[in-house]
Amino acid sequence: MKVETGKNIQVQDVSPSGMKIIWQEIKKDKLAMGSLITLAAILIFVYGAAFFMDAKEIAKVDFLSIYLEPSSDYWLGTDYGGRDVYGQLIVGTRNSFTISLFITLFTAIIGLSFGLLAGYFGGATDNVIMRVIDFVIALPQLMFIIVVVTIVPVFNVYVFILIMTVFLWTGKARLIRSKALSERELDYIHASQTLGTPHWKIILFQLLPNVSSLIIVNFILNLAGNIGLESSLTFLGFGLPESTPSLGTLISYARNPDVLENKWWIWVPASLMILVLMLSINFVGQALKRAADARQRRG
Amino acid sequence: MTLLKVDNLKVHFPIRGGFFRRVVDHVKAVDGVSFELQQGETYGLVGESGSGKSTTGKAVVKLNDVTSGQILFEGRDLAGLSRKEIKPFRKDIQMIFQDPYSSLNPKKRVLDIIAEPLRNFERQSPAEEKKIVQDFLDKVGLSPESIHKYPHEFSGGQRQRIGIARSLTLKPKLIIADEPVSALDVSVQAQVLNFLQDLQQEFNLTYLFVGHDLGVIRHMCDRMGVMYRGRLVEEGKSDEIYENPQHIYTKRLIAAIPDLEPEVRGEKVKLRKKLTAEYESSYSKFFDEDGRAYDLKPISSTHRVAIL
Amino acid sequence: ACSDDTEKSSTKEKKGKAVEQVDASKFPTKTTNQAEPIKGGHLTYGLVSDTPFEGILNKVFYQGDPDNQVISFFDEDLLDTDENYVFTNDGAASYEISDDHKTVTLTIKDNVNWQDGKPVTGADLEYAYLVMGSKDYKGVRYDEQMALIEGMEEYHAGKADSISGIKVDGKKIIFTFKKGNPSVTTGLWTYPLHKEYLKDVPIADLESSDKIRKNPIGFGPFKVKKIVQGEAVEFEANKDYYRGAPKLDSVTLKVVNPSVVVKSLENGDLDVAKVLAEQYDQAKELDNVELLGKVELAYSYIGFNFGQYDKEKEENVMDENPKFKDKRLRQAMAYAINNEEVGEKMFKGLRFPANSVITPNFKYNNKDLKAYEYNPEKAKKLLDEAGFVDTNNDGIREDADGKKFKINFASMSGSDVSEPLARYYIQQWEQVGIDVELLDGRLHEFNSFYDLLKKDNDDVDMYQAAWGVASDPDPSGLWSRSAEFNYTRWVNDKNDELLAKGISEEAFDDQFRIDTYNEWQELIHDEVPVIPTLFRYELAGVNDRVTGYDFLAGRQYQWHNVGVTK
Amino acid sequence: MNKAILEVENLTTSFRIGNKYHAAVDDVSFTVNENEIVAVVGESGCGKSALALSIMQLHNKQRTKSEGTIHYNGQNLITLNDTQMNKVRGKELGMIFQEPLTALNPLMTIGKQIEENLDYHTNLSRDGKKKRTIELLTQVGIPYPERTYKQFPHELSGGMRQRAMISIAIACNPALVIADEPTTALDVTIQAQILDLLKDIQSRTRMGIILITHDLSVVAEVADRIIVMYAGQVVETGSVKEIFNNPLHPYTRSLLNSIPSATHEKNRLHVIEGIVPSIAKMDRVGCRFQDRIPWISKHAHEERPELHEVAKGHFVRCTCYKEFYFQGEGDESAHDITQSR
Amino acid sequence: MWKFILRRFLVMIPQLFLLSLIVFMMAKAMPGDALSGQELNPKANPAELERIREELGLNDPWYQQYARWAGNAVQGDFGISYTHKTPVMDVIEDRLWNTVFLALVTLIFTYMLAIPLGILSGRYNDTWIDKSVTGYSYLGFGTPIFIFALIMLFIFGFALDWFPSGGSVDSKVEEGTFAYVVSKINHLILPALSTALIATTSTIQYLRNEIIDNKIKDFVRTARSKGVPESNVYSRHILRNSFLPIAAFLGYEITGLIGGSVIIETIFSYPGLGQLFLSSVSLRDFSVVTAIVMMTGFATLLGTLLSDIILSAVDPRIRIE
Ligand SMILES: Nc1ncnc2c1ncn2[C@@H]1O[C@H](COP(=O)(O)OP(=O)(O)OP(=O)(O)O)[C@@H](O)[C@H]1O
Ligand SMILES: Nc1ncnc2c1ncn2[C@@H]1O[C@H](COP(=O)(O)OP(=O)(O)OP(=O)(O)O)[C@@H](O)[C@H]1O
Ligand SMILES: [Mg+2]
Ligand SMILES: [Mg+2]
Repeated sequence: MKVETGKNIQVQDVSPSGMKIIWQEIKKDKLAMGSLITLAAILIFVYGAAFFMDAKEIAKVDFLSIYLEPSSDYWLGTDYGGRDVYGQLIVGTRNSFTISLFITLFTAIIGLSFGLLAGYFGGATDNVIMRVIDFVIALPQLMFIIVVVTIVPVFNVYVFILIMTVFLWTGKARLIRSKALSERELDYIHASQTLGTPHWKIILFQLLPNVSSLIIVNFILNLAGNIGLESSLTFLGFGLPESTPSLGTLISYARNPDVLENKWWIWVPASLMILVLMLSINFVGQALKRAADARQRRG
Repeated sequence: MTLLKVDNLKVHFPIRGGFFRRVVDHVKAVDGVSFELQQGETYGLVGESGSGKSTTGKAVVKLNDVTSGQILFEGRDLAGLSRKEIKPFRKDIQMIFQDPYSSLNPKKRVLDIIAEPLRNFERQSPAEEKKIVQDFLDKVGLSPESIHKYPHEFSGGQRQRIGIARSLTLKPKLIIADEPVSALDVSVQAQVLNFLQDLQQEFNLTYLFVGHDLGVIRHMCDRMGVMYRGRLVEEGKSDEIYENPQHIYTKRLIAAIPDLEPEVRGEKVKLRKKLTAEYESSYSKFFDEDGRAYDLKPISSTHRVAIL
Repeated sequence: ACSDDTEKSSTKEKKGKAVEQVDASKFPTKTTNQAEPIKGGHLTYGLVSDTPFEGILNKVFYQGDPDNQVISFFDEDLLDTDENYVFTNDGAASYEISDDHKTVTLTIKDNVNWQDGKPVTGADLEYAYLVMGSKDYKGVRYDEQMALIEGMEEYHAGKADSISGIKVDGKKIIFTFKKGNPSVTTGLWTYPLHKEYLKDVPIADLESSDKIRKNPIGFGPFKVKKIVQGEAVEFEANKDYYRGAPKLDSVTLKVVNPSVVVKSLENGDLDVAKVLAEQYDQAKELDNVELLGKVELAYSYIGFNFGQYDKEKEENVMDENPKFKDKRLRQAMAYAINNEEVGEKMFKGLRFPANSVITPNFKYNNKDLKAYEYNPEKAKKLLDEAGFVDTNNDGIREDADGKKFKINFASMSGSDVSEPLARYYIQQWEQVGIDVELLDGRLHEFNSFYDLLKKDNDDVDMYQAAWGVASDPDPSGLWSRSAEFNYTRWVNDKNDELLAKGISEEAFDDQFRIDTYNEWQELIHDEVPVIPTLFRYELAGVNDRVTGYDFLAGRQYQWHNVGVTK
Repeated sequence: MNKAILEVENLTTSFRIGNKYHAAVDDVSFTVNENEIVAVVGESGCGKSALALSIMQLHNKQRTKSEGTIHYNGQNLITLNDTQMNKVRGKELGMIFQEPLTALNPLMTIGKQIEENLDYHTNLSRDGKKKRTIELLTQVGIPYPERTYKQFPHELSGGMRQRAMISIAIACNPALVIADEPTTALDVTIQAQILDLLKDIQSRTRMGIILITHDLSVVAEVADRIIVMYAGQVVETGSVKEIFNNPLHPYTRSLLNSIPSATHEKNRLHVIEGIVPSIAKMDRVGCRFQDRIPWISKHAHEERPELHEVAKGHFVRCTCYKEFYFQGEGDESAHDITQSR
Repeated sequence: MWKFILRRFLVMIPQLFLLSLIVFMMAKAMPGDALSGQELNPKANPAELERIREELGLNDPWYQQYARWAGNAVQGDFGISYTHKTPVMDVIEDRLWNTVFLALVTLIFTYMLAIPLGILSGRYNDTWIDKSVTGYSYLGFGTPIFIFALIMLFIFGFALDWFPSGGSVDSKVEEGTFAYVVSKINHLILPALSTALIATTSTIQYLRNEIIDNKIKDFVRTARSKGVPESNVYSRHILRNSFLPIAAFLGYEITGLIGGSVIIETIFSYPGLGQLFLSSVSLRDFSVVTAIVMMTGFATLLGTLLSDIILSAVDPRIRIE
């Protein structure tokens, strides 16, 4: 039996627009604010510095400076190839972040497209898309990725992003589908239908803006989650080549117990960088999440 | 003049189940409903929750697929039309939704909300469009500056008026109002009801008014139909039905309306008890073995009842 | 942390024989503990591997080296070898080669018995040949040398039920070869199968049978007591071992991950384990562990691509006009790299420049040859001479026709240093003006890498790889015109001739063989179809309570000598 | 005169919003007697639920502040700690919530949820509790109590759920039941049944009932006394007859006039301008209703509006009622209503 | 219920079929084969290798190989592992159990940590307890598991030497004895704990949010209005409802652990499926690779089914008929 919505309407305050709420929420939350600043600082610095750095120089093997401790020449010492860890950290941070960004972006786009289609049309469309998603989810992902990595002839950042995207879009699609499913039952969608608005317009201009906060929050949180993504693959030996240094490359040098125990400068800064990036993105994401959910808002 | 004629309308929703999610049964949400709307009148549909009122209304605007039956709008059958074919009729038939909160896209400004139908049917310059929207806002009693606001910046009643303005922009002939006030506080409800009446006069609108509050229906409607389990059990002039209900379900429904006069409450309790007893004893007079109401039979020129 | 040189010289301890063999030896090969081993001693051996051992505990069938290490505790070949991997008569059997070099007679010693008490007989060794030659056998041990035994090919083809060239007489077994081949003194298969025990199992099922996997019976110093599949094996002493009861009562072999070896040695979890180069720094700091070292039977090299393998003709064919046609170009590339430094710095002295493609632990290694030394000036000069000059002043040399000259270099992933090493080479070549690029921008995983080489992928101009070599010094398998493994596809008449000479009957005369191979090595050195880059040391960490452990090359069967003193 | 069960005096309940406390219930006083139904009416957001929850002491202590006294059975509920209050809640005071689906634990059977009340306030045996539960279910008119006992909330219809909710509230024969919009979610026919049921139970147990609703016709149907609330304050109170026959406060009159009555002619309905101010934005000086009747002169309002007793037991806040008239033609119909009674 | 399960199994068939097809083609697409490794041995005879390839059918077109393989796989025969020379199922069996034990113990640790911490953090949200628990879970979120596991290994496996540093059981103890069980568990603790300490953080957060959500539900207020003491409000109402989604997640969690075992098994040299998978990939032991992927895929499907069944068991609103 359907229950009447009844009269449980609260008289609402005139509330500010989305961006303002987000900004206010971040301002309220010192942690989020600090995180945002930290994040911005790191990114500006890293992208800026990496731009001026000579990638070749960083990758240059130098036997005279193997495993040097941090010094004024090498701020963070060198690795077993005599390569500057600091430079690798900068470029690695940039690479890891860029990878994470693009994976998140592509998964968002794919997940969004399929999620919206499945959610909006429901029925057979939904069924087909959900079966595909179920299938991809049932794949043992890490194992599959390892196999794929061994198959692809060329393995670089783009290929990596592509492979990860293939496996990671499903979660988003599911999330957005369920939101879209509930959203399409709302009368504003019905209204648009009775007003003669074509489906594609409804999906793009009515549905999409209403799942956007969900997407943004999820995007940010995934961005944090995806930063460490390549590190475990690198650890297993299926990561990107060392010529494309990433945070994972530096961290997985710690596989060698000698490095882990005695050469902290190689892996600790990268680990901290991952931690700091993930946390600060995450904190910003949490604040956004609160902003998106009126019930949790602090202000 | 008959604007809308619904003839033996059936809307069945499939229930899926079993091995391959085949359709095993149907919810007969609307199961053979027929009524007519004259130009300029307000026709009410009442009934308890789940009786198929909304489904009927939505079928008319093609939000639901019609299983069988005809929906004749100005003599043309809408039931079998495809999405494309239906588009021209969208201008003529509009809908007002129950919940003013969910029926307006929270992410859109009022301008975009009200202009949406215009953009679908007519090409206008932004300035013209703005002008039209502001005119309508004025008609529904909202200030022209409102176009840049978002729905959440309005009260429930104001929002409902925005929804109404949106449905008016295409100058429809028929408006389906699905419980347009049941989400509103009494005081706000009054505002919207008054306003709907004003518009009807101004634009010579025809309303199909769906509701469960008999006070509201009686207040608004010239004629009404009482629905029960997907079927009409009684139809006629509002007064006829209130003063002289014939079907046992209608009687119970009316007896259940709380009365504003505290003095009569003792009698009403007794009346309700009596009707409950009657309902049980005379069940077969009103329903067949399957519990389905009989077809409507005229008992006067305007009044029809589903009895044996 | 980088100045290991002083460290190394202090551990430098030259021991009699080792010095004769390997001039560059920096490591002791024998434990120094001379104390009397205690009774009932127990030793833990670390099998260094990041994967479990497969558990195919028989030399006829095993595939991975981990299994081989397990086998060496409880089973042996019948013939032992000396430091040059030449058979001796010290082992379970003695051998005799006929004057015409065509028959070899093995006589198994009387007290050599399987661990179930049954004597090891000639029939057991014959059975091994019957199995390996059988159609049902899916292993890879059937090789060219076996095919030289009379009747072996017929048997292998299924045309005969037995091998006519193998005669058994109790503890004696006589092989007859179609032609004499000096490789028999190093490469003859002398590992028997316990026929009595195994004969009921169809050959096709042997490799998966419990008799081989769970309850293997050998005639080595220890008996398998218990196997935890893939992880560990418990051994107990075989008191009836033909060389006398072992000094240890029991041995535990367990798989240890390379990354924890040093730690496990340090805290005494392991008594003996191999130590990887990456952890050398850490290992040499340990007080309770002695590091032993020997030169591995392997060399790394940089190969040039000259052509392809013609499947039809079953031989290698050089291109009409290969990229590396000019010898001077190849030499220049060899001069451009500093292997001395690579070995010292990158491998912490655990690798050293290779002067040849025959490893220095063989007497056949040409001691007179000097490895190409780092000499960029000479490299540039050679390049100039060969016409490789920078015509457009971009710092990169164009080829003799003035066209752009670019080399695709393939290298294999594997150890931590693989990538910097590849980068280093590229860097060095760039310094002399040769544009080299890493194929696909990354290292190739082992399988993909060899897939490229095997299929003669045209994108590979040059590659870096390594060969592990067998105890048989004959290089034909990798160098002959018909060798499929000759991945450079380099063919040369002189080469063919010398290789044939090296395994001719005359080569039973050792000096003749040495001379032949010296000449061959000179040819290679001069022609540079490959640049031999590095030889390597293999290290073992041994707890100082262990006595009698000898890490020297060739000394496989010595576990009965090992004891513990604490 | 029945004896008083609950006496609320000067109750003020404030919520913390940001760093400030804002009163949602502002200085409310009233009494509930035995066998009496006191209705609390008012628009959405006027503080009805806040009042109910204050009596039950169910507000989140960290974010809410209650002042004044709530006398029940010789104790001031506001001063009780949780343990003491738990002895009162469920046993002496029962509560019925508006939305029976969400107010019932979806994972517990109906029987268990009713029994839970008995667990803490009686020492009946297991069988005893079950017997009592079945008895309660029968009492509230559930047709198959044995079966319903084992069912989960989602398996019942709305009316059935509300009946189950009522059995929870009356399980321990409380002296007072607070029903917060018990019928808003229900169809009219079922609403009538539930209201009849409450009356019926009351006639047997003589409990007091506080009925919270926004629907004046429901009040007319069942209540003995009415408290009309506006913006956290009581604006008018009196017996049902008194208020329906002689509504005085402009707010009460406006409310009555805006109801489209099933039993009356099609008139233009009265519209109350504006909306109930939110508690954070509320103007707390002067008459809170004055913004919504701007055509009434400011001077008609008291500076500090107080409740005036205009007849026995009939109180009206502020003096503006004296000068109030409906704007425009609307006042005819208003006249109509008041005259017709 | 049985009908439902049967139907789900029927639906699995096409999924498994598709999975097998993809897995098989991918395995074949990997460069090299099981014999490539032998080619490093200069004494190996290329012609001989070719003969074996032919014999093993490695030279047939892929669809023939697939048909053969699938035909056997349907009967539970995944072929012979080339490197282990024994039926794949035998190779997998021991490892599978090891991995399953590891997953179970990890799961137990995960919940042992998550439940009390999640409850504390949710119940006393915004207090210092909550803040420290949340801080911990953020740290867990940002720490790469392998670094953490390595550090754990070095501290507890070596520096303190409390736990064994590798393997699944001490080779000296007799199978079937009590000591054997103890040894097995002893080997599990460190890897399981390392995973749990990191993996638990998402469960903690999940539980915390569920509790915070449920705390303000209407039925909780109803319970309070009945006079239910606070502790019972939690135990009987809030917690039960909060555990619901977590219980439902159990199935996924187990399969996630089995599928994700690669890293942790590598670090702790724990002979399980993940480690076997890695070595089989590098040795191109296709029959093992495909079998492991198929089994993990199947396990995942079972896990989803399990989750649905659990959910219907704990949530009366979802009934599977
Ligand atoms: N899309 C749908 N799929 C399946 N069943 C449906 C669907 N829409 C409505 N129904 C069912 O059809 C019946 C009639 O529903 P409808 O919404 O028309 O009732 P109503 O009279 O408008 O009730 P209410 O007063 O609660 O709005 C109900 O039993 C409902 O559950
Ligand atoms: N927990 C809370 N925190 C802050 N403000 C609150 C809280 N609960 C209610 N309010 C505010 O207090 C005022 C009174 O709310 P209350 O729920 O009592 O209204 P009501 O009369 O019951 O309305 P309805 O008819 O919609 O149930 C409203 O303005 C509401 O926004
Ligand atoms: Mg409806
Ligand atoms: Mg309320």
